[in-house]
Amino acid sequence: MLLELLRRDLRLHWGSLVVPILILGMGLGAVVMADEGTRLTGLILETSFLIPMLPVIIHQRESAKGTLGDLLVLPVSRAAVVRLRYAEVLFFTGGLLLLAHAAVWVELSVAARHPIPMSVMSRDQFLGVGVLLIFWFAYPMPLFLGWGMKGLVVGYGSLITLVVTLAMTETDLHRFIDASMARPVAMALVLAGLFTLSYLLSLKFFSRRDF
Amino acid sequence: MANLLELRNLSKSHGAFNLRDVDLAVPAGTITGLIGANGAGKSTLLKLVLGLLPLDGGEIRLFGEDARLGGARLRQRIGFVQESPTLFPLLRVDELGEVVAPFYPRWDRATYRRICDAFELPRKTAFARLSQGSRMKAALALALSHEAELLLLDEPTSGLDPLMRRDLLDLLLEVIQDEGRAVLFSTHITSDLERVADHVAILKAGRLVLAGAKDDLLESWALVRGGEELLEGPLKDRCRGGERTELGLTLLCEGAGSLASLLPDGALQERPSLEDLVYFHDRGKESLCAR
Amino acid sequence: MRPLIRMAWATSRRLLLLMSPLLAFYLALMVVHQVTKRGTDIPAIAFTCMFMLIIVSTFQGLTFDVEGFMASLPVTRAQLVRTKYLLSFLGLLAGLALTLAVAGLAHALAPGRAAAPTPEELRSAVALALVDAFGLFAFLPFVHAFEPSRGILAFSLAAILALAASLAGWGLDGAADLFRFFQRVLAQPAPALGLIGGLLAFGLLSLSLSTWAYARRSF
Amino acid sequence: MKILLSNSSPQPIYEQILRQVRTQILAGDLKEGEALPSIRKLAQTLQISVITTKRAYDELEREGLIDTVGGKGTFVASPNAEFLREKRVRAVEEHLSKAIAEAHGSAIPPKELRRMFELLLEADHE
Amino acid sequence: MSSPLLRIDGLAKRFPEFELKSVSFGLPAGLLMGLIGPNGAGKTTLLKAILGLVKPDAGMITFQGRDLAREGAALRARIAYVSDEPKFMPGVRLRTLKEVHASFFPAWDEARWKSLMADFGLDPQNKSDTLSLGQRTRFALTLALSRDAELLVLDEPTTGLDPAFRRELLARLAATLDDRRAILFSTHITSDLEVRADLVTLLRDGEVVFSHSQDALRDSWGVVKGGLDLLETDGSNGFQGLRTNAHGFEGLTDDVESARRRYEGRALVERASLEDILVLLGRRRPEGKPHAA
Repeated sequence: MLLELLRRDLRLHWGSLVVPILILGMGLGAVVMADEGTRLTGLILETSFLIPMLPVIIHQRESAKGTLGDLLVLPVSRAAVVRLRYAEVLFFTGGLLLLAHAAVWVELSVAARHPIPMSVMSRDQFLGVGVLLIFWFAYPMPLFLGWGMKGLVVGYGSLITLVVTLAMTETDLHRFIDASMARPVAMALVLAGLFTLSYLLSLKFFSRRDF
Repeated sequence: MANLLELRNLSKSHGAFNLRDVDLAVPAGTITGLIGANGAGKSTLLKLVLGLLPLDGGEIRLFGEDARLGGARLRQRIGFVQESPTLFPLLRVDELGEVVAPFYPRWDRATYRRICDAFELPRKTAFARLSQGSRMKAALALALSHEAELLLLDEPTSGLDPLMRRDLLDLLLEVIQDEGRAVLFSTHITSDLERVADHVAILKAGRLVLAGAKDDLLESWALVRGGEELLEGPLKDRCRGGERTELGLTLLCEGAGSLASLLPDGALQERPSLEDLVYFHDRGKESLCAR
Repeated sequence: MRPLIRMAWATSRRLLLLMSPLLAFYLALMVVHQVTKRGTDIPAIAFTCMFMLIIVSTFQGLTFDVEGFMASLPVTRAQLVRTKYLLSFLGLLAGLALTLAVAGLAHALAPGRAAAPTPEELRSAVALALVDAFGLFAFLPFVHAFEPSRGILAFSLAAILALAASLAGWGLDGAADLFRFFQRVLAQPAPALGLIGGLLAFGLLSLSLSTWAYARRSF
Repeated sequence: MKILLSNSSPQPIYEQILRQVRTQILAGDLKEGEALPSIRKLAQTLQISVITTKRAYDELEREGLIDTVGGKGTFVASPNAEFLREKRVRAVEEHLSKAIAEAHGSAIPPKELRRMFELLLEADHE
Repeated sequence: MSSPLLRIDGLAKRFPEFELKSVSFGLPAGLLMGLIGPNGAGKTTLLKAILGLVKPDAGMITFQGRDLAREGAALRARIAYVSDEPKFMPGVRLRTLKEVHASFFPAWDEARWKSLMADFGLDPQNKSDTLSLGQRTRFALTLALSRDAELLVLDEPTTGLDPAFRRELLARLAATLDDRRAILFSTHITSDLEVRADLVTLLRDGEVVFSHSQDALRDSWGVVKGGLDLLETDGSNGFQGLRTNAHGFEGLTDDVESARRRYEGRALVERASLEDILVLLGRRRPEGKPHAA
């Protein structure tokens, strides 16, 4: 069932995915030209603000155009739709990581004129992506699926104000980040736990909503 | 009785919907019903009168003047309701009245409030959050509150329940209590017209197929039901359309008064409803009544 | 015309309310930024204020299918076009006024840290307003000739072509310098008047073009 | 004035109005000189077309039952009962002679015409 | 009658502006049921509850004996729905919309879809945002009628459709009925139902006023038309609904036989059309008035 729903989203919403993917392409170009060291991290950080928003863009377009009813009238359960959104974010993020590696590998091989071993992301970078996924997708999603546009405004609004206040007050997060990076396995488990919790909350809020 | 509106061989090609040589007069003090299939050009006709669409051919005389010259000024004397009205989605129902009022010298705030209450419209709700029926009622309240002499309503009854339609017909009848005013409204629900319309105009594929006083129209046509023998007799050249079903033949014939003598025995003659007239006219004409 | 102005005000009032927290938040950020960092980027403020206010004044007519209803009111198409131009222009002036207010406020809050806006900065703000006006006069005919969404598409295509042409014509730095060009011209009074006169003429041309096109529109 | 319109009866609306107003005038329920609602007011109350009410009123006026004074409205005419009854009798005779002429036209012998008349009379009574 | 294909028991749903109070009725297979009632009576909410779009506060809906709350997804494979204002993703060709829709229904009948599109005058290459309300409804109908759905739930499918097409549509819908299928058809245009509806359910003020066969309805409900003097002498307690004007009154009764006996010769007593019932019953139940179950 998930496959048909994914195919449906791609066929109906490819239009609204073009713009984000264009931005993704520009991000790739800029990073590839960037200097050696920060290439991969730069790319992931720069575009992964966008990737978690893709499922939100699709779902919001579906409800804005009033076609959410058509989706829910199909022989699919509310749970299937929530699974779709969470699968999509993993699908898009996975796609991004592969694309990033490929871009960097191609650039290096071209520069070195012979194929070189693929440089795989370091553990910290993976965890970095995980943290972003939690903050930028898993936190606002239940609010969005439960209360629609209002929930989204609250979700992203609270995140932005958090980021702005941190930036304005320049609080020092490094100590906290180093501590968590020291215990990667525990952190990975925490991130996975938060992701599942967000899925369960979305399921609960979305199932009881009227359309 | 002067005609408030006269269309003289009106023609317009507007994408898929076009009109060809339409002549129509709306006399003061009457209600005229406009019926026709989807895409027959009803909305196009109303929009032409209002100057929303530029005219290709023919002439429109509004209150005796050429509509093209005094467009804006003449629109002060017209009340218009669009097919599915959008108005200002963000504004509340009472704000809509405030915003439209300055455009009409004879706007009457009390009438607007009275009609909104009669239609049970929530005055504090935004227009976009109203149901389709209530949006139509709000648009009607706006069109009826500046003593418009001519009302042009494009399917005002769609989305309204029978009770609300009866109230709308009451309002229209109240409008023409003043003999100087008239109503032209298009609808798919012919039972409404059957009750109150004085004149009826039937549009098919952009042409005015039938027009005239409703009673005369209904009395001059007849539905004849019978077997295949209907097609042998002299009835054939009176027939303007019909249908063959497993139960037998139904033919729409002209000149109901003098049909009795032409009927083969066992055939039934009935008065058509407006819906029958629209449904059967030109239907299966080639196969059934080819002369 | 007066009823049209009142209608435009009533319809965009709620939109302004919706956008005012965003605008206020942004301006506060600007003032704080200026007081703490001493950098005066008046043009940046000006650009956003004007852009936002122009959007609001034309916004109401573009997004919702309101033009059909407006055309059915007892007003001529010319009046509708004039109202839209007037509102956009008011948006522009309001943006300029807001900019100067922000600069003034910053100076008042911390006279030591944020210097009073120098004539040079004022000139750049006005120059930016003129660039916005130029863009506006080029944009509005598209939105009147075509249905809003198609109009915006057509305008952006035309804008990209114009940019490409100017890039090819004056090279990389020359093209994007309409703003600096205006700044230079505004320096002396005579050319400044000439520029403003030229812009006004362009505005009138744009207005008559829009009026001509809007009369032919079908709703 | 009592008017009850049935939408299931074959008779057209204007005829129902005509018949009901006529019986009320002849029966004296509507007194001489009594004002009747205007054709527009009646159309509004009964929710029907103005042309329908106008047609009924024109017919009533032709039968001398009501008369319309320009500007002031429509009133029950001042008939003497005798003159009215005689007018009604003449109208019935007219219809009968037309039926007889029609019978000649379609070669229906008088005996069969009389039988048809009896049959119609009985049918009307039920 | 066999156990109903669709059964609704004590369905309740409270909204800020109105409420569905314990609605119950059954729809046996092989029949077309008309759902009528004034605006705001809760018809759309009821239909959405059947499709799982609205979650009821109480009550149960069973289809083919299975509980819709639990097996909604599986049962929706056999239920087709057309909403009162069908909306489609703009800028997409109708053919693509069909393909996306069809991929969820193994029993999709492509040939039938093509013939329906031709009959309804729709071109699969058209883009969805160029369609009028009438065309959008027709396209939604082609999707609903082209798969082996056993229950058709149609919410005011005929608004915006002209009289000729409505007549053809009703005939076509009736033709699809067999002993495995049923149709639930909500509309304001009661004349469409007078010809075709086997059963009629009237919903008013969130409650079922009656759910009968149309023949039983036509035999029991009647309209008494009499003079205002009659109203004084006999009073109006026997009537379910009443409307008066300067020239007489129209009283709605759910027992036309006894009304005929009671008013013999003093008033006109006729069968009530569905529109008469709706108009005379009015919008809200007058307080304290018992319902005809």
